[in-house]
Amino acid sequence: MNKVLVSPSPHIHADVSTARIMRDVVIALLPSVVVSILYYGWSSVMLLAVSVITCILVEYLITRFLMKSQCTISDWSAAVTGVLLALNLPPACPWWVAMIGAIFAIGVVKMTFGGLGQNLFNPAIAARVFLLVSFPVAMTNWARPAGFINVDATSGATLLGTVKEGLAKGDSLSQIFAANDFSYLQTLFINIGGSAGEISAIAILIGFIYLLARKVIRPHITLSIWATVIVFSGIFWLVDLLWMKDVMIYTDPLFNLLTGGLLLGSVFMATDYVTSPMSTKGGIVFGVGIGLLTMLIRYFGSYPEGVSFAILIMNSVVPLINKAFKQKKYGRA
Amino acid sequence: MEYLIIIISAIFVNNILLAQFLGCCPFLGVSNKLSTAVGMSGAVCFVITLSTLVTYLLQYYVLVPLHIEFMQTITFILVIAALVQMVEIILKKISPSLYQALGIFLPLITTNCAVLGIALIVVTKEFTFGGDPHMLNLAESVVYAFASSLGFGLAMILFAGLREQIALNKVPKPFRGIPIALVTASILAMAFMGFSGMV
Amino acid sequence: MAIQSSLKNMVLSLGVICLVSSGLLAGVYALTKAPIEAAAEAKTNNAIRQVLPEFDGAPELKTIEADGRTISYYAASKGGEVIGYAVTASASGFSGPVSLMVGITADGIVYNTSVLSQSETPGLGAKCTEPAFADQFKNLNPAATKLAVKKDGGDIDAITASTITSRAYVAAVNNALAIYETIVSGGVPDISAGTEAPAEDPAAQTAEENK
Amino acid sequence: MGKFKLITKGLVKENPTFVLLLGMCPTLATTTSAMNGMGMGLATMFVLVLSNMVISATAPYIPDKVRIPSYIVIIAAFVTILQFIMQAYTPAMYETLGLFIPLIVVNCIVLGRAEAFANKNSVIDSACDGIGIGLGFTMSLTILGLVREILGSGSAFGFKFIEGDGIIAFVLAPGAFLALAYLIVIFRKITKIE
Amino acid sequence: MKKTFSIGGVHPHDSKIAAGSKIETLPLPKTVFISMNQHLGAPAKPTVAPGDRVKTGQVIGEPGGFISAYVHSSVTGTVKSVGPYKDLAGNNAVHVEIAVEPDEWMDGIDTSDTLVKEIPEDRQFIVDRIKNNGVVGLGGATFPTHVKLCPPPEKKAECLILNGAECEPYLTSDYRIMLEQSEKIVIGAAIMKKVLGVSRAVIGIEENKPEAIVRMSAAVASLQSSAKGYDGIEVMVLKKKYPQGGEKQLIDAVMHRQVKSMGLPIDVGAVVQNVGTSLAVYDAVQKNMPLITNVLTVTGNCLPAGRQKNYLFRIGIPLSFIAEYAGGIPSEAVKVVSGGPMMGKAISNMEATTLKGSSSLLYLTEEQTARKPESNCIRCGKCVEACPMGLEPYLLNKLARNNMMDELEQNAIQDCIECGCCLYSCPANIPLLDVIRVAKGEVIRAMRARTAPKK
Amino acid sequence: MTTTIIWTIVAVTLMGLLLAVVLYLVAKRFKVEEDPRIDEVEKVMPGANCGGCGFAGCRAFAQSCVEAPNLDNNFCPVGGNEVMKKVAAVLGMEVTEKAPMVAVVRCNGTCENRPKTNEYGGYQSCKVKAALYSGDTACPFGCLGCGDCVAACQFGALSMDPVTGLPVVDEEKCTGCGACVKACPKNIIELRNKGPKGRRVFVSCVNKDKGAVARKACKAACIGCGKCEKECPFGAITVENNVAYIDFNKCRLCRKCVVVCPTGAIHDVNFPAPAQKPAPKPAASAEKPATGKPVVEKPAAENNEKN
Amino acid sequence: MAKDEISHIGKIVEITPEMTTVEIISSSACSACHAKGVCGVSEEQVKLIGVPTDPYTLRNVGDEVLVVLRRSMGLKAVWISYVIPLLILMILILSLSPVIGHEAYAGLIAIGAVALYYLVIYLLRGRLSKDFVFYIKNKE
Ligand SMILES: Cc1cc2nc3c(=O)[nH]c(=O)nc-3n(C[C@H](O)[C@H](O)[C@H](O)COP(=O)(O)O)c2cc1C
Ligand SMILES: Cc1cc2nc3c(=O)[nH]c(=O)nc-3n(C[C@H](O)[C@H](O)[C@H](O)COP(=O)(O)O)c2cc1C
Ligand SMILES: Cc1cc2nc3c(=O)[nH]c(=O)nc-3n(C[C@H](O)[C@H](O)[C@H](O)COP(=O)(O)O)c2cc1C
Ligand SMILES: Cc1cc2nc3c(=O)[nH]c(=O)nc-3n(C[C@H](O)[C@H](O)[C@H](O)CO)c2cc1C
Ligand code: SF4
Ligand code: SF4
Ligand code: SF4
Ligand code: SF4
Ligand code: FES
Repeated sequence: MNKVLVSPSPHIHADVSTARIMRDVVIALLPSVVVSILYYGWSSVMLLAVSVITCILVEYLITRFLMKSQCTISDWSAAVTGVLLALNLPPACPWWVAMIGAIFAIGVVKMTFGGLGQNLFNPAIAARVFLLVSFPVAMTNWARPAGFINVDATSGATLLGTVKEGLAKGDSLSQIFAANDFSYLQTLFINIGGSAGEISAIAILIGFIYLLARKVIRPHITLSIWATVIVFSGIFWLVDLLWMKDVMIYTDPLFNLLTGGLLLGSVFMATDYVTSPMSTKGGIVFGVGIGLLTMLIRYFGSYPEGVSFAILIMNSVVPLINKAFKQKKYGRA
Repeated sequence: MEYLIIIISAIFVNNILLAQFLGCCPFLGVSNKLSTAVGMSGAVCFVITLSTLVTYLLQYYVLVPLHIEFMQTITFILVIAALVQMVEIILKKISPSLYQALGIFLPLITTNCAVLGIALIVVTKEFTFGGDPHMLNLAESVVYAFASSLGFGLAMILFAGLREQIALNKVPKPFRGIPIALVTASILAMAFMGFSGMV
Repeated sequence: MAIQSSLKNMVLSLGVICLVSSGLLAGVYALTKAPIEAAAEAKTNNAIRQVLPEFDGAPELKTIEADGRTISYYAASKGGEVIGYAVTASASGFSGPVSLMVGITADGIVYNTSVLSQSETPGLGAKCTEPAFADQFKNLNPAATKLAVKKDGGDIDAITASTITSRAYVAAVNNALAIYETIVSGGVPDISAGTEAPAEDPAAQTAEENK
Repeated sequence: MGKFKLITKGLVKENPTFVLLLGMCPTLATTTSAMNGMGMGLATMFVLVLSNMVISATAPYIPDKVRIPSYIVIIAAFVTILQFIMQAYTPAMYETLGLFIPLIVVNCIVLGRAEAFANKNSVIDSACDGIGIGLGFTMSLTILGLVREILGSGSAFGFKFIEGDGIIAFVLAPGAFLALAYLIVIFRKITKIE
Repeated sequence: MKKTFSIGGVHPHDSKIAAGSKIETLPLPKTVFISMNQHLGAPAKPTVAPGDRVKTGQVIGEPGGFISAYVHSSVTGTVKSVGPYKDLAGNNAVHVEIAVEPDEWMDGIDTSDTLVKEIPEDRQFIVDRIKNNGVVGLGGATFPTHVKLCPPPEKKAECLILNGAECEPYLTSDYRIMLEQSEKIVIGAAIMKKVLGVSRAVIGIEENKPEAIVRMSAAVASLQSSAKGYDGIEVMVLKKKYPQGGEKQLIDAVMHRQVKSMGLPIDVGAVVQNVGTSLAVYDAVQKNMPLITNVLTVTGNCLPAGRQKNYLFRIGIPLSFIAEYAGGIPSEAVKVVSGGPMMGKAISNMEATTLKGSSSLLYLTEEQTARKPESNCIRCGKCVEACPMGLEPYLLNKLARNNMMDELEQNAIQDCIECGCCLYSCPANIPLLDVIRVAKGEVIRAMRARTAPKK
Repeated sequence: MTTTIIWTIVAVTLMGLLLAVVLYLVAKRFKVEEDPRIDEVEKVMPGANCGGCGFAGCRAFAQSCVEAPNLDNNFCPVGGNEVMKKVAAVLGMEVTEKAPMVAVVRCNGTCENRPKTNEYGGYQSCKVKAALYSGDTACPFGCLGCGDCVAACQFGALSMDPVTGLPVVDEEKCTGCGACVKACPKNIIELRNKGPKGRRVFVSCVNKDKGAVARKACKAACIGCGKCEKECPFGAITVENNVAYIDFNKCRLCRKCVVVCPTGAIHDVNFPAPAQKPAPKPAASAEKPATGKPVVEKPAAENNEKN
Repeated sequence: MAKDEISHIGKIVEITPEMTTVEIISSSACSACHAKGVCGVSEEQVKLIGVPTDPYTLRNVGDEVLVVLRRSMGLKAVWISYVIPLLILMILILSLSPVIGHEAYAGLIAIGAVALYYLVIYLLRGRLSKDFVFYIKNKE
């Protein structure tokens, strides 16, 4: 016995670590990353690189020179933020927008609160919203850069945007869909028009399954978001379908589920540990809140896409949810 | 329907705190504890709504007929101050124990930008709720005041929750206290922009 | 503090303070009343001068009945001849009314527009005051130009990311034109036509949606 | 305390915005540009100096119980006078600052100074104090406005130095909170005042 | 459906590598040190002085209070000293030092091997025997057993639960006695059942000990068929999940009842006893044998297979002697733990002696046991999911570090059973339990002070 | 115009009068009077709100000063006599000067004197460590070295010496508030009279083990041999439980005990180094507090330079 | 301190066999603010609270104690004194203004109704005071 170690119990530890969890999230994001690079080519590579490198660099510089604390970049969380931010940007957006977003995400939203685990808002989402508010033009420019494989998708605009625009013009859904030859198959595999990470529902779902299998996340938040979106849009859609068949203005549930950032947001962003509630019940409330707000913003707001705002708003309710919905305690009513 | 628009607009879209910056002092000062924030919100709602009602009447039935609209500022602030004090006296008179309970629970309510601000907005600003720009009538004014104060309460309560959580975290030293509260408010304001265009 | 807080003292001192300050106020009011009115008038006149070609003297404030409402406008004349009308008109923008002064020459050309008040978002809708956008309405012939933003099939370039404001601006100009029509026709103007829309007028639908 | 010191302490040591954190509403609301910030600052200073002087002169004759209401009346009177003057001579600024001019009445800086300083000090000292604090407030609002204008619109005091827009968020509400937060931190770092 | 408790829990690898080793009897050293502080509650008061000669089984310490127990000499010999001696945590405690001579048993102790199945009728006689023979709980807390068996009259016991969960990894002593002494354990259970006047006794065993389940079931069956007083005893198979053996969890698993906060098992009609305690009860009642031996596992991944041992030891043998006898401490080991890896105590002083409750010498390597540097809580909720009491360890940790006593109490820190599940599962390596344990102590102290009768 | 002016005056005055009446009623209902002197006293307080005085904070202390008939029972350890004089001046009362106190670390188990026997791997907190076991050395009484005391000190007067592993008190900064005393689970820190010119003599050990055991654990331990007790001409030293204690009220700083102690457990601080020409040396203590270090170990040269 | 209590520091000013009177200082919203020392507006009011005397504890005039109230009672107090009148106000105005021709009357009636409401709870004050029972705890 060369040295004697003494510490309080327990003396063993499960094989888990923050870095491993975060690495798993990055792995789960890989399918979406690959698809986005395939479809959007170098511009997507560029966004990813700028975003990830800036995130890591900012975290490094802040921990090193401003906080003078232990450097935390090795825990991979900055990388997760970087990848998610890049996947949330329009593929044609200029690199400096990604850079400002990354600086905001890490520098403002994460580090000012004390770094990993201390932030109240999801850094990638907050940064995306910040960019959306700050650079409305760049952030809604859905032009389609050339990718490594070519898909013939005619329009660059997002489906949700197209629908909203069309409705504003007074067209009905059927006209809009006809004009844009929309198909569900398309959204499942290649949802061209939209953020880099939203292209393929399948890629996101693969990541979801991976995260579940690795027990990184539990499904309750994601599923409750989906359920809420389906129920909410289902009601509007059915009412529309039954009574206003000709001038339908509410899109169907599947459309709402598959388009826009809903899948990406519900799988990767709403599930962020740091900014979601602790208990299962709380998580479900959180998910329902996100689903509702998303649909409200989509239907009635001026932004075509509501997931980011919904998540950010619900982030601010998390402390209250954590207070109201606690884990069931042993031996207490 | 029009009231609904006013309510949504005042609570979410044009939140008095997060979009119009009225009542920042209590927002930053009293929002440390959740329970106080909740109580405070209830009380502030009443004060704001009542003040707006009274100043509305004052504006349209005293100042305007007398052609002294320019006395708005001074008369409003006096009336509001008197009103707040009067409510306290009345409560005290009504039931000392009730009054005592409030005293333990709440800080005193003093007038602040929010109270005077809403009273002034109502009589000076044109709104477009439900169509053409117009001045609000009494019912609309009261609903607007009530909804604004609800928005104030909502922001206070959310913020109190967030701050209770911040209090447990290791915020870097220079940011402790007000700066981190402001950063939080900033992101909260950004989140609320998601409601924009809803009315 | 030297003075005791008795009822008499309190009432007295506060009374005196009120008396004095209200007196002072009334005085200053009397003094500034004229300049304030002048400033307000100057503002209107400036706006009118900006939106109409050169004219003589002060523009004439006129009113016209429409829909039971009274609408006021300014008629400017040069050499005794009416050369144009300045009409105020507004429409709902993104965060409140966008209110314009629209100058229309006697021959029905929109000479120029000027924003009287707006509360649109700085950096977005607030850009409607900038020449890049507003100059599209200089010397505009409503007969030759389709008064609607491009998105709605018109000829006006919207401010980037601020279609709502742009629509409001266009709608306000259309309103002004409608008023002008009534003025020249002497009949009852169809104000609602501006806002409530012949169905093909897309600008109107925005206004509708905003309700 | 020397008059000079009375004036300068408001700039740094007792800076109403960065150190005392008073009058947050106008600070946040009116600083969309440097000019607006400065306008608000000067307007507040006007009321502050005059009310400080009047209050210090009348303080001995005001019973304690009506102290605050008396101050409110005095301050409100000056605010209304300010409104008249601005309406008459700077109508554009008056419109921009809008609601926040009458709200000077409830600005804690004005009332706070009346309570904490003017009612115990001589007229001259109170005037100096008002000038000092007012300058401090004006300075901070101008700086805040400048920062937001530069970042948000790419211009300074109205002079545009980049094409197009800046980071629009800084002209909007979130930017106001954010810029103030960071300025406070920077101010704390530079002056080492807690 | 195998039963288990309803909230939380974790699944560490069970590592029962010493399970196959038969219990061997450990020889005696030259000197033993018998602690007067071997049980929960007041330490015993020594009744011998240096120079006294004592026999095996002779009382050398008497209870120092209501919750306290007798201590007996585990050897025959001469008392060399009575005074402070360092325990395994390096703190001073009163020990009696005895120079060992060949065994000479006290009169009245039955040292034979015959199995006595008949249960004495007189309950007071049983309780006295248990008390006089210094029986304490061997499940970890060493709570004096006679106190537990005499609940206040207003509280009615309904079910005796024998705790054979042994949910801690590595430990195999309970397992071995269940294999080798199954009848005695069942008889012990029947005795306690009798004392408590309950009709039901459940022996809870985790599914990872199939042989023990078989043997214990067989023992129950054979005793039920061959003697009286064994009705209502059953073996219950439990799912493997830590901390199944925690009494609150076991009660939940077996009876589907939950002990309320700060309550005792008896409040829900349960009495939980470890299987080793049951064995000690058998010895004390049927053989008048004081509690001077226990079984201890010497184990650890760094020990070669042949050196994994289960020893029957006499209380008071220095740990270093056992380690030496068992082949020395392996060089890879950096930590020696007395007890399991989840709840055991790290030993800083190998010269300390074995106690009634000693259950293992567990050698852990640096890789297995060294704490990794703490990082920020990522609020992953793994600790919340793991906590068998439904607490929020991450929150308790933060509150404790901010000294927020009221909030700690509101968040039920006093309910923590110190099982270590939270720290075990935290990916950020936050020393949750370290912090919680101390804060819990303070909160409970404050609560006691509050409820203490007013002067 | 005139009517407007008249109405202005009438309206505002009426409203003002209304307010005056309301306020009068308010004033009658709620008697506000907090003694204004409380504010004044609070102003001279250090404002640390440390609670060292035994009150909830500076204001509570100020309040109690104002209400108390005299200041005998109120003392602000942080501000010391200076502040108490100011308080007295505000209130027109007398103060009895209190001897200033300073925190003293009574353990000299440096890494050198007290070899480590194991390595502690848990949460770095003396409280947690003390609850677990005796510590990572053979001495179960000595400093655990996790610095709970350092964290407790609001005034930055304590720091861990990385070489010795023991906390060091900066006499200049220490206010004698006692927060560290409460924080230390081993009761190692004691508040002692600062002494004339900061000179004091104390036993830097709390080990209650028998001499041999103690000695084995730590070279600098007090072994309870009693030599100092016999040597002290003033009866200031008592040996109990194998450890000596010097009563600072009786100690006359003769330093005889220091010389006889076989382990060097008795420390004298701020004395001129032995065999040096007597000279006051206040600067030395400011630069490098001698507490916790036997004076004999102090490099004499350094002291000279400071002189 | 258990979960649902709120407490406030106060000082005993009077003790009779039935009633212990405690003085608490209630400060305005502003005074929770950081700049309290500089800004004088942060009003403080002394409020007196009567608490039934506990015969078993010895307390003296001048003791600092905690006055404790059940938290739900605090919220209830807010509810009774502010929220209910607020609702009355809102409902009346909304329902009356379309009915009554002149909106000013609707406004005045609403204010009158609030006054009436206060009168009613004034009449019920006996019942109320039973609800709001305080007790005293030692500080710390
Ligand atoms: C904070 C914020 C402020 C906005 N301000 C305006 C505005 O002033 N004018 C406007 O037309 N739209 C405004 N918008 C709406 C969006 O920019 C919206 O996307 C746009 O009106 C429609 O997009 P488009 O113009 O590209 O069609 C604002 C949105 C937000 C979130
Ligand atoms: C003060 C005290 C009184 C106890 N009284 C009883 C009792 O009356 N009945 C009982 O069954 N257990 C009693 N216990 C024992 C506990 O319930 C528990 O069994 C013991 O602490 C060991 O539990 P553990 O090994 O799970 O830690 C008592 C424990 C303590 C600390
Ligand atoms: C987390 C935890 C785990 C435990 N695991 C076991 C166990 O595996 N086996 C056991 O007999 N006792 C275990 N105990 C102790 C029991 O709670 C309980 O004290 C014991 O079974 C009572 O019996 P005794 O008085 O005979 O010791 C554990 C206690 C705790 C708190
Ligand atoms: C399941 C999971 C989801 C995450 N989602 C996000 C995310 O949406 N945005 C982000 O910035 N970081 C995300 N992270 C990384 C990390 O939690 C985040 O950076 C913290 O919020 C920083 O404190 C995620 C991590 C995990 C484990
Ligand atoms: S040690 Fe306590 S807090 Fe941690 S999991 Fe176990 S019971 Fe829960
Ligand atoms: S397991 Fe660790 S990181 Fe996860 S919530 Fe608990 S304390 Fe935080
Ligand atoms: S060293 Fe101790 S006594 Fe001295 S100031 Fe610090 S905490 Fe107070
Ligand atoms: S003196 Fe006490 S508190 Fe300070 S480090 Fe040593 S043991 Fe810890
Ligand atoms: S400035 Fe204080 S509330 Fe607005």
